[in-house]
Amino acid sequence: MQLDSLYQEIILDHYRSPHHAGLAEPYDVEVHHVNPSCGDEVTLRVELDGDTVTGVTHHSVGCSISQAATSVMTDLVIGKPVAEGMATYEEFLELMQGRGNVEPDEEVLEDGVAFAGVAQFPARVKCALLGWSAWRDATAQALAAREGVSNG
Amino acid sequence: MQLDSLYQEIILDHYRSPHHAGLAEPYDVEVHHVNPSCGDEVTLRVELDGDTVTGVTHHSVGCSISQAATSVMTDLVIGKPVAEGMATYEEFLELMQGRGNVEPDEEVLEDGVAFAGVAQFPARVKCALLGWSAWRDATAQALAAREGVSNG
Amino acid sequence: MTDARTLSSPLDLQSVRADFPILSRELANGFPLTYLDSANSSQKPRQVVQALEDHYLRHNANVARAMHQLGAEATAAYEGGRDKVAAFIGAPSRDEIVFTKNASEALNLAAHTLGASLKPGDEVVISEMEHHSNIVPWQLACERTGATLKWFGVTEDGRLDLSTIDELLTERTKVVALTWVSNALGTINPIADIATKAHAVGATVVVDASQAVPQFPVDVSTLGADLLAFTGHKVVGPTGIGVLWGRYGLLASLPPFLGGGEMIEVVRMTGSTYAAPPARFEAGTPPIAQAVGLGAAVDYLTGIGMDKIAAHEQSIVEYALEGLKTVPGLTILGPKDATDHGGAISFELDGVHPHDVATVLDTRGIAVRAGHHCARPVHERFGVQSSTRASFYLYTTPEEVEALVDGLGFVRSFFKLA
Amino acid sequence: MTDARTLSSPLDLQSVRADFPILSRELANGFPLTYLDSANSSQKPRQVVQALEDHYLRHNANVARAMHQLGAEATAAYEGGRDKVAAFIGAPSRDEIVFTKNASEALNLAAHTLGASLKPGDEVVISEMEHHSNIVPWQLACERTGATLKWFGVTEDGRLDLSTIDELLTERTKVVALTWVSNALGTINPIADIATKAHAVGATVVVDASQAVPQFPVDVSTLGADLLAFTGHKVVGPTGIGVLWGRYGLLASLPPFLGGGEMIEVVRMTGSTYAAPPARFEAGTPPIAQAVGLGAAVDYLTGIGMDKIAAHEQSIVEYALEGLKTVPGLTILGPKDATDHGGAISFELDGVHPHDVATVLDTRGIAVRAGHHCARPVHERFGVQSSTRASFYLYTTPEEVEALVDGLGFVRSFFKLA
Ligand SMILES: Cc1ncc(COP(=O)(O)O)c(C=O)c1O
Ligand SMILES: Cc1ncc(COP(=O)(O)O)c(C=O)c1O
Repeated sequence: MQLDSLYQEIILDHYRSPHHAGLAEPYDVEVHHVNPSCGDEVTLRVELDGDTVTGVTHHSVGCSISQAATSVMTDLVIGKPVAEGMATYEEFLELMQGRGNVEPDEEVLEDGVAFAGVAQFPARVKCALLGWSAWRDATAQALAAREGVSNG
Repeated sequence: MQLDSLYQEIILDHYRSPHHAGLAEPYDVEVHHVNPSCGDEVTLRVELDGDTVTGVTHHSVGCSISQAATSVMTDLVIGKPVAEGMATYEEFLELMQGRGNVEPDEEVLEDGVAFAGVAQFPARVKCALLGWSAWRDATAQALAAREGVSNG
Repeated sequence: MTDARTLSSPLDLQSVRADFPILSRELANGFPLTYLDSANSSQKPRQVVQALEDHYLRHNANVARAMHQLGAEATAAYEGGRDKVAAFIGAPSRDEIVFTKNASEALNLAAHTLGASLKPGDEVVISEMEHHSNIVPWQLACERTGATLKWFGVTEDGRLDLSTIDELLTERTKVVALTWVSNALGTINPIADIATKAHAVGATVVVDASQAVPQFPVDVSTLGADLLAFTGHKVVGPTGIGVLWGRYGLLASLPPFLGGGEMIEVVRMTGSTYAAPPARFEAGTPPIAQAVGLGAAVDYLTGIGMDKIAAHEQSIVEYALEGLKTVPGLTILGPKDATDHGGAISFELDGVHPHDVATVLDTRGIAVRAGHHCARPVHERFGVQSSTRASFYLYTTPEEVEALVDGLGFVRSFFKLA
Repeated sequence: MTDARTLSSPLDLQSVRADFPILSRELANGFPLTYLDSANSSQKPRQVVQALEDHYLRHNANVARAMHQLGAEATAAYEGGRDKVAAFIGAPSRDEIVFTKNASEALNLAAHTLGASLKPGDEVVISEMEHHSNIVPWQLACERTGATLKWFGVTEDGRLDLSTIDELLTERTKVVALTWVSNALGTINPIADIATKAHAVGATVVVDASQAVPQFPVDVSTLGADLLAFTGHKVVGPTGIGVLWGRYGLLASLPPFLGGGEMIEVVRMTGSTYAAPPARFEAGTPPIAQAVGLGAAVDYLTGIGMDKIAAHEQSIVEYALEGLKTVPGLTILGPKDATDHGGAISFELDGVHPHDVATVLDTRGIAVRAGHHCARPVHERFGVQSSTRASFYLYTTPEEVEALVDGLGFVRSFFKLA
């Protein structure tokens, strides 16, 4: 349980100036996710163009880990196909649940590798996943809504 | 825990031919009491004349202890002032809760002394009290109803 | 002494019994304990009590909300209990396991949350052999909503009367709530078949598995139930915990039941939103240590093997049915042979009230249950007010069954029937 | 190290701490445990765990319904727990003690049963400083019945805002449900005075005493409450048990809540009648071992002396308030002096999110809580999303408070604020 492995400089940087913060127009879907056990909240908007994530913006209230993780997530998914974003999520999830035994792939996770230390603080894993769960939910809703339209 | 102290001959006699069994007319109040944990049931009717218990009849379904205790109770209260019956109840209750350390007074409890052994079987104490609780409830209701009339 | 017969059981009973210290207790008058009341509550192995002790003295803290090391340990222990229970009953997902305080709360949770969409004209179908905990919640739900309660009858030999099933299950039927194994008769009901018919008319199937989960391997993924309840203290686990399993899609569609900490998403004075299952249904501090103990309990049963426990139960019931049939004046309530028969047998003894049977047996250290066993309607069905019940578990020996049979002989002679 | 100050406490802390083995645990990196999260859940003394162990391994059986020797022992043990709890809170009768699974169930029981007679136009009054468990049940009851939820606000210094009491409490007010001690702010509320006013308009008074019963002597016979809830795990007792105390006359007038075994009188398929309190409200197998453990817990506290525990809490809170005021950038939420202040202090540290405060403290073995502590509305009231909370109990030492204060200094330096 080393503090410096949790609070890497990259994390504190994202926390101090989160990327894609502030809710932007236009957007396809907005969701509000909460970590009920601690109260962290994120409001998140996604915009898709076909199968590509064109925009993700957020307004977050929460700890350094949840805010930084949301910020890093936006960098990782914007401009990518939805499927690639989902695959990145799976890899991030594996890292978080690995209790420190998973070697992160910097090619895929970029700044996300800084969260490797979080896996040793089980109580904080949920913080790191909050933004991701909001993005996954919003994206799924956006895809479903489009299907509804194209089928309807 | 001696069986013979529980199942005294007097108890088995009352069980085999309970006194004042069969619901009689007329009556002032009828109550139905149940021992929910084992299912024993008694329907009991009381008739008062002034402050005197003139009639108690019952229909009981239950074990030897509950049926015999109800039978003995009718003998103890019929023809007596309500207050005396209540006092007898208190004495019987003390015996039941005494865990075998209370010496019963045969003058007061008559056949009821046979239940002294029940006090050593905590699970059966409720059985011995079922008929008494029905009688006390019915009598209280009868008195209350009369007050209501004389005041009203 | 009855003639010695043989029992074929896959269990090493002596080593099983060594795990349960209470079974070596000596009772009044020097009699050893003969515990034949496991359908009421099972005994606990040392392993379960040690898990509780270790948890309280080394890892105790509140869960979820606590962010410190002890909190993480307690959370892992509590959620580990959920994982173990999920695996034990074959739940496709750990999030399908809701911890309650007992089976009764689980069934009330089902009746309240399914009840929220009931209306006059709707029907709820139960049976005459239910435990009160699977009757009263539905009576109350029907009172609240104006829905109608219907029920399967019971045949003379103690089976569900399925001859009326096509009249009973109609498009008005919204819920079918049935016990898998009757705690009073021992009957094992054909849940999967009934569930298929219930689903065909669009009803939700609730199974009271309080007497099933202790006795044989359960796989909810193939059973056909939508919700299933059982209780910790009957599976060698602690009191104070029960389980409601539910198909995730169904759970996610149900409204909350109890409100409070942990079950919420956002609380504002003007209104609140609720967490996803299972948290939605776990208001307040959950039975943390009890989930740890229940986890240890199912680990223990799995270690022994639920298939072996089922085989043992089957043998011992057969053995007991045979033995009881030798007692003059004894009538068995419910199925008289061991086919589809769980580990409980209720009976009447001519001329002696069940409480008196139980008390006389108790003076010889033999613990059985007397009364209606929280199943008054099925007793009424058979025209009796109460019965005596002997019930068996993985630690029950043939010698204990012999002690019962001999004890019943003594009861008869004590009451001058023999 | 902060300058050593003195604490005047009537407790022999070393001997108290010796009863709680977990307090000598070593955590990660060799730090000893500094447990400052007792308002979340208290630690357990050996005596409580031994009572559980002895019960499970020697006296375990179901209660009430079991007529054998073990059943009698288990029943005496369970009902003995009820006697002890009744005496502990000054209940005039043991029948006024209902065992639930936690305080949240007790409050839901109150909201459901009192809720049964609410109708549109009726009002329920709570406060902005309630725990979610005393908010959500009333929100749900109002949704079910069409009654209106109102609430006391909270003043800038964290007290109930009683300036609006005469507008709030009117003849429309049917229920006033308030916390005695705020788990978030530590505020002790003047329950007796408010109860008098509430009774004057004919309202029923429900008190959430979850943080009160652990901390000072409670006498329900003089308090003025009609119903009062608390939870076992915060009074050094087990998880899985809570208590609802109620005036007997009121309890007897309330409809049942959960249905099932034990709470009934007669069950027929066509309808059921219900037992008298407390059984009416205890459906299913109750938390038997937990009641035994809770009995041992209140015995333990009584042995130490609740008056001494209250005096110790008072000293340690005063000590902690002083210490925390020396930390730069620290703002205390709620009352800033020790008058009418329970053993919990929440605070903000400028520039560091509470979760980060808690995590950094945790790496030094210091366990505090971060978040909204299941009291989101009062955080919103103060314009914050969350806070850090340190809470104390009979085993808390001044050295632990010093460790917290030093730890907060380290937090500031770690985040480069100092
Ligand atoms: C003031 C208050 N009320 C209610 C509760 C709920 O108690 P439980 O979680 O045991 O139901 C708590 C503790 O969490 C509390 O602090
Ligand atoms: C068939 C059945 N259902 C429900 C229950 C209720 O379980 P609990 O008392 O643990 O709530 C029992 C046991 O008492 C039972 O045997």
